[in-house]
Amino acid sequence: MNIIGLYNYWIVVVLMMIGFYIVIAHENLIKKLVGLTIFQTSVFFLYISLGKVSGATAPILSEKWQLYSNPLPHVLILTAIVVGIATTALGLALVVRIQEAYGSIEEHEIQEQDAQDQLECQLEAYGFKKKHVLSIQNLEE
Amino acid sequence: MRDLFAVVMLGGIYSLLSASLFLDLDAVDVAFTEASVGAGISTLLLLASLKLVSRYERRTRYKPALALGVIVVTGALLIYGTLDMPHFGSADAPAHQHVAPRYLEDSMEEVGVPNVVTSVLASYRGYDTLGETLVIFTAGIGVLSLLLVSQVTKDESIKKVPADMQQQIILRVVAKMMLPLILLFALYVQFHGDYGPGGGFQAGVIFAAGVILYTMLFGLSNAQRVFKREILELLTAFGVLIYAGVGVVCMLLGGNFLDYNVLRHDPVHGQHLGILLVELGVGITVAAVMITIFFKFTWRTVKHKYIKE
Amino acid sequence: MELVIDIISWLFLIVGSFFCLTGGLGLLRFPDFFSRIHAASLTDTLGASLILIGLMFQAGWGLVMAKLLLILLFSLLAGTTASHAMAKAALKSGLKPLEFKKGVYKELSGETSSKP
Amino acid sequence: MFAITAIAVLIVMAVALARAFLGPTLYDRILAVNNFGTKTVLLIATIGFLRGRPDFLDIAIVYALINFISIIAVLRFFEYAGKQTTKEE
Repeated sequence: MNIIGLYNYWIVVVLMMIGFYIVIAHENLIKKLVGLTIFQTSVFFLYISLGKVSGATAPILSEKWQLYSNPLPHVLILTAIVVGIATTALGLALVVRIQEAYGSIEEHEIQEQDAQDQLECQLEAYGFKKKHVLSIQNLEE
Repeated sequence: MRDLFAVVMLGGIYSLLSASLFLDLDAVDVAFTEASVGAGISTLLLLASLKLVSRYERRTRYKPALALGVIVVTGALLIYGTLDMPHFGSADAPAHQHVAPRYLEDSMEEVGVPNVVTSVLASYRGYDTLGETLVIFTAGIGVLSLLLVSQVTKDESIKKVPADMQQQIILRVVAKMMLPLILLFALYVQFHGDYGPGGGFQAGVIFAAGVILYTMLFGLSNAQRVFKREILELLTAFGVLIYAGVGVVCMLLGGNFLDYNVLRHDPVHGQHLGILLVELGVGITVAAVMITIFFKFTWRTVKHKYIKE
Repeated sequence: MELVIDIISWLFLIVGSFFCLTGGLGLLRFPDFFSRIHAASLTDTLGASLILIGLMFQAGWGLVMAKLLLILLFSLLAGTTASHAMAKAALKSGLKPLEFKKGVYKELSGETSSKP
Repeated sequence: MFAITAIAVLIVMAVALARAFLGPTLYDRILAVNNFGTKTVLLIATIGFLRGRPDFLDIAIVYALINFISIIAVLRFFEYAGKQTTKEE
C-alpha cells in the first residue's frame, strides 16, 4: 500500500522517459518535436496529479460541493500548455527553414553537410580550389 | 513507424487521451486547453509543416543502446526520487497547505468569480499570465520573422492558386453551416470563463481553429480578405496592450499594477471588470498569433507549389 | 414518473452502447477500409445519438440539455460529413473496395492493386 | 447505468486505438482517429453524469469541433501529398 500509492509518479516517469528516448534516439527533427511534446505532457501530468485530492471535485465553486482540488497547478499548466504550443510552432518554423536550407530534416545529414562545408572553407583558406577537394575525397575512397 | 503522418495522427489520439485524463483528475480548464491546443492546433501545425518537409523518416544509423542506457538510469533515479513524495490524492500533501486553501476560501468574497482557476489566473497571479501572454506574442513574432515572405511574390501568385479543396462541395456547405456556431461558441467560452471552464486562452484557440477551418476549405486568399496581415499583426500587439493597459490604469487610479479593486467603487465589481478585460486581451493575442502562424505555414506551402509549377 | 424516465433513458443508453460495441467490432474485424468505414460511421451516428438522447432524459430541461443538443447537432453534422470526405478521398486516391468471390476477397473491377 | 455506457465506450476506444496502430492503409488510421474522437465526446459526456457534475459539457463540444477540423486537415494535407507522390511516380 505504501508504494502502490505512488503509481501516478511512475506513469509520469515512464512517459517522460519515452519522450526523452524519442528526443535523443531519433534523428528526424519532426519526431524529436513530437517526443518533446510527450515529455511536456508528462510534466503536465505530474503537476495535475499533485493537485488532485481524492473525493474532491473541480475547483469551480458551487453550493453542492465542499471539497475541491487544488486550483494552483491547473493555472500553471493551463498557461504552460499554451506556451508549449507556441514553442512547438517556433520549432516547426525552424524545421521548415532547415528543410529549405539543407534539403533534409535528418540530423546526421545536416551535420555531414556542415562538416563538408567546414572542410571546404578551411581548404579554401589554405589556397586549395574545389577541384582539389574532390580529388582528395576520391583518394580517400 | 517511419510514416510521419501516422506519427502525427497517433499524437492526436495521445493528446485526446491525455485531455480525458486531465478531466478525470478534476482539471476541467486544463482538459479544455489540452483538447483545443494539443489535439487541434498542434496537430494542424504539424500537418502543415509535414507538407513542407518529406513525409517519410529516412532509415538512418540508429544507436538505441546508448539512449536506452541513459533513459533507464535517469528513470531509475527519478523513481527513487518519488519514494518520498506524498501519496496520490492525499488531502494533506504539502502542495495543498500553502496558498491553495486561501484561494479556495477567499476567492468568492475577494474576486466574486466561481471558477477559482480563472480568478487565480487573471487576478491573483496576473503578473504570471501577463508574462505568458508576452511569451506567446514573442513566439508569434519569431515565427513571423522565420517564415517571412517577400511582398512582391505574394500579390502576384496568390490569386492564381485556388483552394485545395475546391471540389469538396458537401464539406464546404457543412463547414459554412458550422463556422458561425464555432465562432459563437468561442465567444461563449470567452465570456463564460468566470462561471465555467474556459477563458481567454481556450477561446482564442477555438476562434483560431474556426478561421483555420475556413482557410482550409475556401483558400488562403479568401481568408486573408477578412483577416488582413496588417490587421492580424496589429491585433497581436493590441491584446498585450489591453492587458498591460489595464495594469497601468490600475496604477493611475491609485492601486498596484494589475490591482483591479480600484477600477470601480465596489472592489468585487472592479475585479469582474478587470478579469473581463484581461481575458479579452489574452484571447485576442492568442487568436491572432495562432491565425498568423497558420497563415505563414500555409503561405509557405502555396509558394512552394507555385514555384514547382 | 421519475422511474419511467429513468427506465427510458437506461434503455436508450443500453441500446446506444450496444450499437457502439458492434461498430467497434466491425472496425476491428472487417477486411478492408470501405467495409470498416461502413461499420464505424453508421453505428457511430446511431449509437452516439442514442447515448446522447439517453443522457438528455437524465439531464432534464436546462443548460445541460441545450449543450447536449448542441453536441448531438455537431456529431450529426460533422460525423457524417467527415465519413463522406474520408470515403471520397480514399476512393480518389485509388483504394478499391473488396469483392467476395468464390470464398476469397478480391479487389473490385479487376484492376491491379494500387494500395499506397 | 452510466458506468456500463462508459465501459462500452472505453472498449470501443481501445478497439479504435488498435485499428490506428494496425491500420494497413493511412485511411484506416484516419478512420480510427475519427472514431476515437467521437467516442471521446461520448465518454466525457457520460463521465460528467457519472461524477454528478454534468455542467462541463463544453469540453465535449470542443472535442466534437476539434475532431471535425483535424479530420478535414488530415484529409486535405494527405490528399495533396498523395497527388505529389503519384506525380513523382
